[in-house]
Amino acid sequence: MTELAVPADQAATATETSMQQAVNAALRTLLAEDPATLVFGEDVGRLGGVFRVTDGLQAEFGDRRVFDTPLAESAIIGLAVGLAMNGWRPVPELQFDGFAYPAVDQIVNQMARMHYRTRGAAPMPITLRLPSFGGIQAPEHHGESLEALFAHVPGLKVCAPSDPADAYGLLLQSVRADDPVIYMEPKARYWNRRAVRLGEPDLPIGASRTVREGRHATLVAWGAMVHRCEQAAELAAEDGVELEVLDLRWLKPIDTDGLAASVARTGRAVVVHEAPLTAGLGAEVSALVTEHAFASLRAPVQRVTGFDVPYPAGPLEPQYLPTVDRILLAVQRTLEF
Amino acid sequence: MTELAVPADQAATATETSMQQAVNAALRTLLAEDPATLVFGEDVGRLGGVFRVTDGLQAEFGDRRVFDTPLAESAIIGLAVGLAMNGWRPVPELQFDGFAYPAVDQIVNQMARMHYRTRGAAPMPITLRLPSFGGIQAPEHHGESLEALFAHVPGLKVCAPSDPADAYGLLLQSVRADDPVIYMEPKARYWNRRAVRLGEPDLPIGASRTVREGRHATLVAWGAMVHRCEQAAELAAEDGVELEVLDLRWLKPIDTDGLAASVARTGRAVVVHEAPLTAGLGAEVSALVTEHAFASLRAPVQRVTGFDVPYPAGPLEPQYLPTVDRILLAVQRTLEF
Amino acid sequence: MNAEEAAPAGPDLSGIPPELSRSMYRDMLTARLLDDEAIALQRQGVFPAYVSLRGQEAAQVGSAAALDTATDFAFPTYREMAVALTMGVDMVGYLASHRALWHGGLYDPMESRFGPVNAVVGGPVPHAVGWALGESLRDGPGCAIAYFGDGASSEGDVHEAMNFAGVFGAPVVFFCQNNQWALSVPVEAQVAGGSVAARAAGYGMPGVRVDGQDVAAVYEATRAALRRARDGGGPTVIEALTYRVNPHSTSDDPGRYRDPAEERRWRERDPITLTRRALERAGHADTDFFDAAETGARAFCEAARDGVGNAPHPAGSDLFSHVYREPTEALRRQQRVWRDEVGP
Amino acid sequence: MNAEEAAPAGPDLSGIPPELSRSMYRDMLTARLLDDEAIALQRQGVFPAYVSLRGQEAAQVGSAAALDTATDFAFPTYREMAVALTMGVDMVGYLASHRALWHGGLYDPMESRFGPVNAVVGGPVPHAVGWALGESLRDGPGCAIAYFGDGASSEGDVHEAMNFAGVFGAPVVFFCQNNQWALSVPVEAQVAGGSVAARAAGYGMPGVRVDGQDVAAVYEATRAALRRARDGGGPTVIEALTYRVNPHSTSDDPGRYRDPAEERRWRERDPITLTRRALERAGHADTDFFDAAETGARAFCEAARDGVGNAPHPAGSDLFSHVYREPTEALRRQQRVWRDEVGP
Ligand SMILES: Cc1ncc(C[n+]2csc(CCOP(=O)(O)OP(=O)(O)O)c2C)c(N)n1
Ligand SMILES: Cc1ncc(C[n+]2csc(CCOP(=O)(O)OP(=O)(O)O)c2C)c(N)n1
Ligand SMILES: [Mg+2]
Ligand SMILES: [Mg+2]
Repeated sequence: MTELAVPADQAATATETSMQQAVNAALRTLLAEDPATLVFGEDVGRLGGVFRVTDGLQAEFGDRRVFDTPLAESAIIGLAVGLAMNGWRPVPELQFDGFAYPAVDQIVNQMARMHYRTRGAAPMPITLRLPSFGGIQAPEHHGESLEALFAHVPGLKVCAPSDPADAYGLLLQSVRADDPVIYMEPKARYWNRRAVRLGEPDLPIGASRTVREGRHATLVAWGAMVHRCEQAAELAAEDGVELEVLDLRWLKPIDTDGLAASVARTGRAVVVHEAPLTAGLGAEVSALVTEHAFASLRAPVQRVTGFDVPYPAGPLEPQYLPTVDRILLAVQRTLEF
Repeated sequence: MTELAVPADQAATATETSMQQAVNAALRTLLAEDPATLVFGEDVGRLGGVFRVTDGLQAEFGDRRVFDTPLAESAIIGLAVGLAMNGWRPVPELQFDGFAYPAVDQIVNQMARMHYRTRGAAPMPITLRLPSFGGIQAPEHHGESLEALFAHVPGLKVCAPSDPADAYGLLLQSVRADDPVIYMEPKARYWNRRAVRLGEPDLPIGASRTVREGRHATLVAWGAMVHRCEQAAELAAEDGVELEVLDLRWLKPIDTDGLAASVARTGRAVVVHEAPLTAGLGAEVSALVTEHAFASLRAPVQRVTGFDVPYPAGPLEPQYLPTVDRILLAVQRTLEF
Repeated sequence: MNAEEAAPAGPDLSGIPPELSRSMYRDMLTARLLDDEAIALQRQGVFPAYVSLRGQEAAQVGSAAALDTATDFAFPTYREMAVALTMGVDMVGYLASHRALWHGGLYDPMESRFGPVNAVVGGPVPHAVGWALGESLRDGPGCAIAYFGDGASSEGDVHEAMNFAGVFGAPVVFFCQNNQWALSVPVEAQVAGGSVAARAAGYGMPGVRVDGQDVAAVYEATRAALRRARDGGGPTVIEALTYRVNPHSTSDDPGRYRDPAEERRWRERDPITLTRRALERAGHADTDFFDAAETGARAFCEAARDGVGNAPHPAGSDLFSHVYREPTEALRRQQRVWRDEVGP
Repeated sequence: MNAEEAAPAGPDLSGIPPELSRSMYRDMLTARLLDDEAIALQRQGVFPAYVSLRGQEAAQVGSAAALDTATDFAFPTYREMAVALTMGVDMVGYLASHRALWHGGLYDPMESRFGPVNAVVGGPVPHAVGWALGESLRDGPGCAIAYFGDGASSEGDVHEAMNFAGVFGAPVVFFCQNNQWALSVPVEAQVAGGSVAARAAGYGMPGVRVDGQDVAAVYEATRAALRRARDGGGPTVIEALTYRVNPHSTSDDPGRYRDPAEERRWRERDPITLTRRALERAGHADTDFFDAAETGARAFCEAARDGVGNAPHPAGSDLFSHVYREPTEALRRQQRVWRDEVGP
């Protein structure tokens, strides 16, 4: 399905785990450990979700804990808000990124600020699972990147895993957190397997992860673009350019210190995301880096992003999404600045 | 109503015009010049709008051209999309910023991309008027700043006037444009009068306006914050610091060249907005300035913004909104960097 | 329905325990006086704005009196002051919302089981369904009630909520106060078909229209709906026909859009007068009671007025206190900026 | 309603001009064969995915045949291939959407008066109301028709659209294909009360349930609704009871959620077989006609298949071409980046 080739060193073996399996396993762990946890959404029950992420959960935990809802995104989040106020720990799914838009009012005006509105009286431990981003040649509205929208909303926390281990750990963290979290699953990475151990979260909420160390420039990314940055770093290494790859993981709060520390070492940064350029989260990363590492910064932060156009149909997808080439060109620009 | 005092030099006189009057006059001009123009929304007809911005329009143009709708924001924008496809030029109003959230799906998934989706076949000349921003001690959801959300959406154009003359000119431009435009009216400035001539747009879509020239740093703002920047510049001038004040006017497209040219002269920039800091449009301005004026930049772009908290109730509003003091502190930081 | 069509006899209290009918009267009267105080506070500049419920006291008190405040939960919009009062909410905390001290009010919505003031028309209705579903998932005894207006019924959220409630059989009552106006738009230009109760059939649930000036009828209808919900019978829509006799809010000017004669006609069907007469007719109350009720209400209102007028402003640091239950370092940094540059 | 409850006799064509009944049959058959071709194209990897309308041909063709393609306008979702065909849409351009060449398809929606393919369930329904209102504002003759599913009926947009249509008396037909399933969710877990048509009464408009396998009944119901709308009678809801006999899409696996016996029962009420029998019974068509229809349909489908298979990929620069009608310099700059770093 995905247009990203599985690198040879990650070829599937029997013991390896895909992100889709990792999320499923995390949900199983969470449903088992806390009887207040509920999983619901469109087609998550009997079908097990269009990506089979909730496969088997209804059979295992029953249709009171894992259930299908009618097709209405706003009500799904509204339902979660009411359930949370009655002591539950809801983990709703919205089927695709582009279908989160009908729920934006309930997300922004209700879920994100109910705790604030009630001066902390109303608990709001909701984790919204949102299959996100592009790269799978899907129909319209199935390839959107909403992180900039959500990161701007006070009261929300936002994360996006880039591999199965993080998918597992970040979901445990998100659901156990007593605040609303938007958990964005990169669809394009659902089926890529890695030999990883699924375990407890390794770092606190808000911490980034250095995927690869390097000294000439820092690549900053999240979700599926982390893997693409790794590919770029691999190629650059052949030319002796050592790129650090930082997986932001948390898009709110952003790990400002981690970002600044890396750029303080490398002096250069390139941020990569799928969303359109203007007012994308890359702008925030650029601003933060400039604010916190200005003295070390030897070139303006480069942004390699989708263009300011609606997410296109299949054949145009590779022309829209940041390519390894574009990342390397940006690296070159920053090195030659 | 507004907590911004009317400066003495702008005290009301009989011939002066408020922004509320300017918008009303622009709508009158537009309804008169093009019989395809329609004005509709909640309470815009008989009542003339909660801010009286549409006052008298229904009486003058009839209830086919100016009409009330039921209370449903998503349908208001959906209605506009259908009307546009049938040859009309809709100018819907959503009553307050915070009530645009229920319409986000129709705005993002439909209005913004119908032209693209149909490869240019379907005309989409819709101007969404949105009373916006804070500063009037209003109830919850009546003080939101959605520009970052809208500026991120491919297919939209976004503007925010800061004074009556611009309100008039920008609205003519927005409604005459054959693309969807979000026109954000700063409520806090509705009643401030200026002796201005209401006339044809002076500059093309996307052009910023230099409100005040200066050479030590550039203040960048839009909407009600332009006036606050002017106040800051006034005070700074007393200390011999000459601040340039740039009114962005268009938040998409942003006047990158104008920004870069100003900062190339001043070497320093402070961007001011009401919205929360993280992933606000200030980040985009900061990134653009850094990208296009890095060599001239003598300090990181400073952001003076609302905090990452839900827009607060009345007494906390002055603590949340950027103050003249905070702007001047940022200027000082950038000068001393 | 217009003012005249309603039963002229007024409330029939024969099915209502005398003590309950008296306490409903007391709550209605108190709400009326408190509403007057609130309007006065707005005129004095203490409140930036206020939304009056005058005329809707029977609809609010009658429905709220049917709730079991130990188990049920009410989800208000912004005009439900008399519901709050009836449920025993701290009224200083409630009015604090109108003094703009805190958007959601300063009472504890979880303890009082009366949700925070919510300015999004239609927005809290799905919460009521979620809360109710949550109750039935644990086989709990509680019901939820969602308060919303005729205008709110146009919002997609109300439809989605009703459909969810129907599908899940959730123990929830959709209580629409059809006060004939949504700001400047009359119900006939708002509600296609003219009746919110009539929508219920389309979701396979009962829809009841009730005279919203008749506190007994409202109480009975709500009680029946709650009983049905508690017995596993699922949701009900109740549409209480009433009237917003005052402007939409203190900033509004109804002279622009409606005939004062209509207001006058409805003022004549004042629910408090009707209830008082019914109490007298039923022999449930005498002059002493009415005098005491008025004295008590006045004392209550004065205390609430003084309480809200003297309530301190929130601390500037409260901007940051409740954003998260588990605060982030990023927000703490911003709080430090605030402390250094603005506050405390 | 299940398969058996429907009238076993099949369509009664007595009220339908023979030529029309024949052309409806031709369209249904062509749609069926084209649907098969599309599924094959998906299996061959030409289409990334496809959503089959098999079983819904009578609902789609019968309703579309009632439209006046000179004045009316149809707003589809994503499963309305047979509506497009009946309205004379360029089918290569239509199928291009499924080949992912362009999300909205490559036909001209304004000229064909069949809106772009729209993947947002419920999303286009308010557009139909806007279009219809626009028509009545200029006293035009046209009507709009909105196609949506049983699942879509749960969305707030559908409610808001129906309410708007009722309030404005807009000339629009809400045509719901209740195919019993919304992906994996059966109608009883989706539509509270069980009937989308029953919602209509709550908006003060007629709601009609019609056997969606009966092309004549669908045609008559749609024609009546359009006539009513054209005469100023306002909107109508039509619910055509039909069945999605194939998986939701080529990526779906209905074995996980429904009983194949149910599919089989509905396959036996195949609308094309029923229509063929009815044509024979009515003496509207003979073997020659059926042979010719099949030959014609096959030729049409082969041409469409080859056309869409051979259609060129969109140019990379098309990413930028239609974002605005009045392009911005900012976007032109990005296009230059694209040209330098990616394309053409
Ligand atoms: C979603 C939303 N849209 C618009 C508004 C602005 N607004 C506030 S009250 C009101 C009218 C509400 O009418 P109704 O639901 O009948 O309640 P009432 O005021 O009559 O009690 C409007 C349009 C809002 N608060 N929320
Ligand atoms: C707003 C929205 N939410 C979710 C989806 C994902 N989705 C696509 S089709 C579908 C089921 C639709 O069911 P129905 O409306 O009955 O139409 P049918 O597929 O049966 O024709 C879902 C959930 C979507 N396309 N749009
Ligand atoms: Mg009302
Ligand atoms: Mg269906």
